[in-house]
Amino acid sequence: MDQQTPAAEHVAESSAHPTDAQMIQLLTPSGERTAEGGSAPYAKRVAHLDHDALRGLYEDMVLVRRFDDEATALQRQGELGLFPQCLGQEAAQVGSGRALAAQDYVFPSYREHGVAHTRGLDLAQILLQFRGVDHGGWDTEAHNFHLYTLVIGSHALHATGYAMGVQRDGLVGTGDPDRDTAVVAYFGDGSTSQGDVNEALVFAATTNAPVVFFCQNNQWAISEPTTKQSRVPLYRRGDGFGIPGVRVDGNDVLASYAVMDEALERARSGGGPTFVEAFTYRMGAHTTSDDPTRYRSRAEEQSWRERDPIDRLRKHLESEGAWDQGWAEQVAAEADALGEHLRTYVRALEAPPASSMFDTVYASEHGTVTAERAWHAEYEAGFETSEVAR
Amino acid sequence: MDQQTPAAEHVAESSAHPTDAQMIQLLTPSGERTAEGGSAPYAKRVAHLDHDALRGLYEDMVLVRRFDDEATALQRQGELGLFPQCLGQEAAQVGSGRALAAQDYVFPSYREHGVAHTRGLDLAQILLQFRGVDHGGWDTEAHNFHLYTLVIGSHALHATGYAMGVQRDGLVGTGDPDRDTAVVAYFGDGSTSQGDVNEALVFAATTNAPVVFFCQNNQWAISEPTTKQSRVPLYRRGDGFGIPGVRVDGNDVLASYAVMDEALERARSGGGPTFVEAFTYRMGAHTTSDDPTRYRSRAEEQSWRERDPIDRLRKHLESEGAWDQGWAEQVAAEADALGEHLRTYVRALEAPPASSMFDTVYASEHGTVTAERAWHAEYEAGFETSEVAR
Amino acid sequence: MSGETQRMTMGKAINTGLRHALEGDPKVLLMGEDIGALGGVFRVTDGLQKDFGDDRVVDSPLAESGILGTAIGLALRGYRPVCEIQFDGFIFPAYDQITTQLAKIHNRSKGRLQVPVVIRVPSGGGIGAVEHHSESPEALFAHTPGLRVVAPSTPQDAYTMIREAVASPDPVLYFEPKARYWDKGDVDTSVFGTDASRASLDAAQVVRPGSDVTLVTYGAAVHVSLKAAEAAAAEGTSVEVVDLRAVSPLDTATVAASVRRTGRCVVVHEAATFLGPGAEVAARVSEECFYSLEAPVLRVGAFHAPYPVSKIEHDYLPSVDRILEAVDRLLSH
Amino acid sequence: MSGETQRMTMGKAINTGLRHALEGDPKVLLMGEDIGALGGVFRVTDGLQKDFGDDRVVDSPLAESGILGTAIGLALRGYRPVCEIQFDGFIFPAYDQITTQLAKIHNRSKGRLQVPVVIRVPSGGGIGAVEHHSESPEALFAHTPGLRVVAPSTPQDAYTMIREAVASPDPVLYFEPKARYWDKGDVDTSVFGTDASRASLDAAQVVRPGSDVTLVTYGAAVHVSLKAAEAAAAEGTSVEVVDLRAVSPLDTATVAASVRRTGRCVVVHEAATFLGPGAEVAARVSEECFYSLEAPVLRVGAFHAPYPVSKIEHDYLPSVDRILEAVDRLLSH
Ligand SMILES: Cc1ncc(C[n+]2csc(CCOP(=O)(O)OP(=O)(O)O)c2C)c(N)n1
Ligand SMILES: Cc1ncc(C[n+]2csc(CCOP(=O)(O)OP(=O)(O)O)c2C)c(N)n1
Ligand SMILES: [Mg+2]
Ligand SMILES: [Mg+2]
Repeated sequence: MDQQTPAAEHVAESSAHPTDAQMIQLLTPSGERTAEGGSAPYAKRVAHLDHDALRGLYEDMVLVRRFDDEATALQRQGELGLFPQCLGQEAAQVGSGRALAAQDYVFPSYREHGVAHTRGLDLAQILLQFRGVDHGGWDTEAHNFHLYTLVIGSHALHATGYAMGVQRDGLVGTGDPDRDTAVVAYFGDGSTSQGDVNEALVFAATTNAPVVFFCQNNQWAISEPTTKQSRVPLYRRGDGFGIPGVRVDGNDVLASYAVMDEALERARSGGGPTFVEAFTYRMGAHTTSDDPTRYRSRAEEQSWRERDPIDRLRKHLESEGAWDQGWAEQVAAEADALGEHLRTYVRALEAPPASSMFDTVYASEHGTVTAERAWHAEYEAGFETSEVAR
Repeated sequence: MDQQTPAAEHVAESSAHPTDAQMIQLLTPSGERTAEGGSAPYAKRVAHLDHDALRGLYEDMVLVRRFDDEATALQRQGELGLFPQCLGQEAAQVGSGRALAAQDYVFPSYREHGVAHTRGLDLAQILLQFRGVDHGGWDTEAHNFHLYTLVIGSHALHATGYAMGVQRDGLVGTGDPDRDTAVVAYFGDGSTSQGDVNEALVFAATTNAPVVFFCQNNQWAISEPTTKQSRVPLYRRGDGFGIPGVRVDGNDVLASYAVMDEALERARSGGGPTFVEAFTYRMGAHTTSDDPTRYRSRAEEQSWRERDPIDRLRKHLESEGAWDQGWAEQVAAEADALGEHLRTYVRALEAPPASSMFDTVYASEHGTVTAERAWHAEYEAGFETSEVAR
Repeated sequence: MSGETQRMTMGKAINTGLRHALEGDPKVLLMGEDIGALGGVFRVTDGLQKDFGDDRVVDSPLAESGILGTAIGLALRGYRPVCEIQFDGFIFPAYDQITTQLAKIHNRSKGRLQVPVVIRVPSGGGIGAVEHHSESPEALFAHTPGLRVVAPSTPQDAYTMIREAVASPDPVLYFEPKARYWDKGDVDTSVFGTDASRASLDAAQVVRPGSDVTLVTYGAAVHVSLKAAEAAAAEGTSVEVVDLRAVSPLDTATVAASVRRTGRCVVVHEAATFLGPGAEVAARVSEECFYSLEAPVLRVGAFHAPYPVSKIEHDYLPSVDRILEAVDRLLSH
Repeated sequence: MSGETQRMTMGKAINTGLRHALEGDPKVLLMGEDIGALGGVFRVTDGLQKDFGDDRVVDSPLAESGILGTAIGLALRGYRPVCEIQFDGFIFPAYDQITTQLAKIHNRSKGRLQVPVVIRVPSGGGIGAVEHHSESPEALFAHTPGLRVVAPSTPQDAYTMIREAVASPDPVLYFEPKARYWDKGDVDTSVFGTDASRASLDAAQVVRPGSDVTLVTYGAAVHVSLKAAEAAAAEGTSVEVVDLRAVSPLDTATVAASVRRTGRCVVVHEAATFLGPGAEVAARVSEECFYSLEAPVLRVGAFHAPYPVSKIEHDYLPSVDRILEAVDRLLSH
């Protein structure tokens, strides 16, 4: 009986590295299909993915990685102020993102470039924020993809509230696959410590909101390992709130797809929230400002390079005979084109006019802003006048 | 395997009323000793409680109830601004409180009069706050009993931090029963929704702090039933944080003692935190300002009167032949004396001088306060002068 | 008096405003602790859950950040949540959501998104309550761009302003002077939607004309200011009282126009004086009316001390005596 | 220069101050996100975990309310926690603990309990950062009684003031002007504990004497104010610069003494002008120097808009040009 579980048992399963068998996995690190034990029921959720579809996932991941590379290079060249890579997390993001329906709505943190790609964003738009010319950068409603939220965990509540709105709109459990709607909050392992994330679990559970909490455990919150945030695996966080949890191999694009597919189905059909832990690894630095050599070993990083999610799918495609050199070259060319696009786009981005800072403080006219805008215009005009005068 | 638990199973066990068998129970509602199933291991923790000790617990509860009654009456008479009764929760509070060692430290919410009594407080001191003459009212260090904290949940973090201090002081796991120290945070069912309570679980689990989270589920947070806060029983909240949970019949003083005793022992010996849910009932209104007829039925209230924790122990004492009329009259007299003391004490409490508001804003001199205090003194003196002048 | 005018308490006026807002727009919903069957601890939402259902009048879990955070999500989905915070002192767990999210999402999205959330906060003191139940934290919100901060002082304004707050595309903190919930006044519900009504979230109002001194105030302090004005009148001093209604934006034009006439100004509020709204009023009036001021702008607010125990709260809050003392000081300058 | 004087950056000065505090009192401990092996994102705690152990330099879970709440508990147990908030914009999840608990426990306990917690906040803008990484929220704390709010502007003050903050029996918010972390200056560590040092949390300092105009400023804005003073000098205007050092308490005596001499005053800070610390300064100076002022007190702060995208942040922040414009306006009054 749960209520007499001794402390020891609770702590036994530590939050450190799980074995492959302790996660839902459909592709082994060497690229073979698998569906052992608890993973078995998930196999049917990827059964419809044919070679074309698998190649599509590969292409997605390659493009996202190129985006990461280019953005990092642009930052090094001084074109961006900062950039957070999703390097290593492509399978978790692309797999889960491709399971979404058009009407589903996503609340990302700040590292979900892979999900953004699956939502049809022109990834260049993500860079407006990191160029320092926009706080957001895209039309959220065109993609059902909310802006990046930098205050850790706060968007988990937005997602839950949004899902409560979906419920009120009558778009849960209608049985119509084009109408039933789920909402997803993406966040990291460190974020699970925030009060807001846990309150989101409270609200989601008690309202049975159609929301999926997709936690990418990339094992680091900047310099802090996951053990600083939890002493049990994060997929169990939902337990005490009445929210089912599942741990998936986040470097396995198929398993990430399947687990998300199940969670979304549960949400859309009225089954309520799910907490997904996608176990993965932040292969790069936290952001371009970070220096991981201060807190983790090269050996650790190296060991994860061997579990690279893109390589894994490539090996699988090869072993399936689905690897086609012509197609691969096409993908590479596409990636090159993306790179070119990003460089051109970013370099052309100009600073907005200074006066733009007053433009959208309020949606309705606000006296203080009106007065300050007027003062600022006069002040700026004064410079022009005095320059003319000279 | 936990990670594939379907949603249904998670929700199955609702947060509504558990059966007696689903709680640790050592005294049945009709006052018989029991120790079935999961309760069995707890029996040994109360084995040393002889008739004298049991009568002591009875006396405690009677005094605490008299305190409630008197304070409520004083409020009705306009002597207090407000009063929150602990009516119905005496067993949970006295049982758990009597398990504490002198060196343990308690962070109460605002309803822990029963615990206060076990910490040796003159209960009259609690009324300073409700009389509007003090924000606190007692010497916390003399009783290892912190002030009441009104901002729901915030003291759960104070307790955890305090416990982290105890660890640093080397007072965990020394094996010396007079030195090993535990810390307890008391809070209600509604409080579990606050981010702070959940963050406290994060900090306590990761630091393995010697803290017990003692949640009195009295089934109501003002007008909201526990189902508004959680869809699974609250004793499970710790699960996803790696903190063992246990549900005890909070109307059973022996079980409350035993469960707390175990949790304290775990904490003091280095076993880390425990989450206790004491299932009980708020037999009175939320506070004297509340009107429960607006949100719950008389029938419900009546059914809980039948589980009255004091009656339960009385029945047990009677069936044990440990009920002694002379002693009972002594207890009644003691309660009367307490009542008299409370009335006299409270009525004699005067408003502090207005200038006292400046006295303890800072521990060191602060210019703004110094200036305002001086202004205020002059202002007050002005009135005296002008009155003299007239 | 129009056919839609009724005499009612301020609490009832807000209740009526919420009722009309719920009737007028199916996207409006109320959220908060104990606002359903109980009707809120002040009964401001009395009867609304019964009439509109528990889907539109929602008893939330006991978590203010959760209430505000989910309200933001609902607003992003097209709803218009009106959140009740049970007491002023319990708004702070939601402070992050209000300050970093609610205030900024419109701006962050370059105007593409709106988050029309209203936060109702029974606030202020004088009711003999325990700690955290009597505070006036409006300055802690008014400093943050993106938020509107208002406080009605009459039943009419309470009605008008809650309607306008719900209709506003911007987030609005609506501070309800709880000590005045039981004050009665005429409420004309037909005013909503007129220009005068729309102005209620932006424009101050001269609520008592006078020529010697201007009292600038809002919310609960309007009442005590009017009493002080009356007492001053008895002693021959003509006091003008300006009810700001909004702390953000601050209608400095109306205030300055008054002070230019009177030459003297006292700001009165229940918030602590130090860095309280009166600091901004005093700074602006001192700047804009530099040549009209016969004496410095004075402020009568609470002291730089936590809200004290209730037995001495009236020494902490602005009182008729303290206001008159300030008026006297100005006149003897 | 004493033997204990060394030239170092402001970041290093704080690091040294923390090191000495850790050495001087075994009850001092540091808490925060990434302050251990990483040394904090600004490396202010660099090397301290290595030297003092992970029990005294603690990497906390990612939860600001948790950090402050447990710090309060530790303080109640006799420890002196120094908490690092990673960036200004991330202090708000801890706002409730700071405002309703930390600020009030001493008062709530009638002085029986002390909670000597220091909160270090790298703050202010000008470093080209993304949203939430450039803010100046000090007014949101200074309004709350029970808190001390300070900001050093030089390496010497950074050292002195962090030592005094840790030694203070009261909670102190210590805002570090992150844009100035790399500024170098002489630091005499022997000053700690002297009267001059003790005054650093309370008393403003004239950091540049002048006779025509007084600039009142603190933190990061001291730098730009000194540059403006220099530029003004080149044009023949003598500008006095007063570094407040503390926003709470505000040393109005030093400011008023200066303004009585110069007759003109501009307040400069990175916080938004509306209800910013300058509002209180302007209100007080206008009141206390009523007969000495030749012109109204002006304020140069950020605008009533969320901190903008970094490409235009220099238009948002006070600049030499904006300060000079204000000085010119005063002189032409
Ligand atoms: C409230 C808040 N506190 C601190 C930060 C600074 N910060 C940015 S990212 C980060 C670590 C996040 O870790 P995790 O949630 O695991 O996400 P990851 O970056 O690994 O994807 C921190 C501490 C922040 N953005 N918000
Ligand atoms: C942060 C905060 N929000 C709201 C309140 C108002 N309030 C006081 S008690 C209470 C209900 C508490 O319920 P529970 O935790 O179950 O404790 P109980 O009163 O039943 O003992 C509420 C909402 C508060 N004190 N603090
Ligand atoms: Mg991470
Ligand atoms: Mg309760």
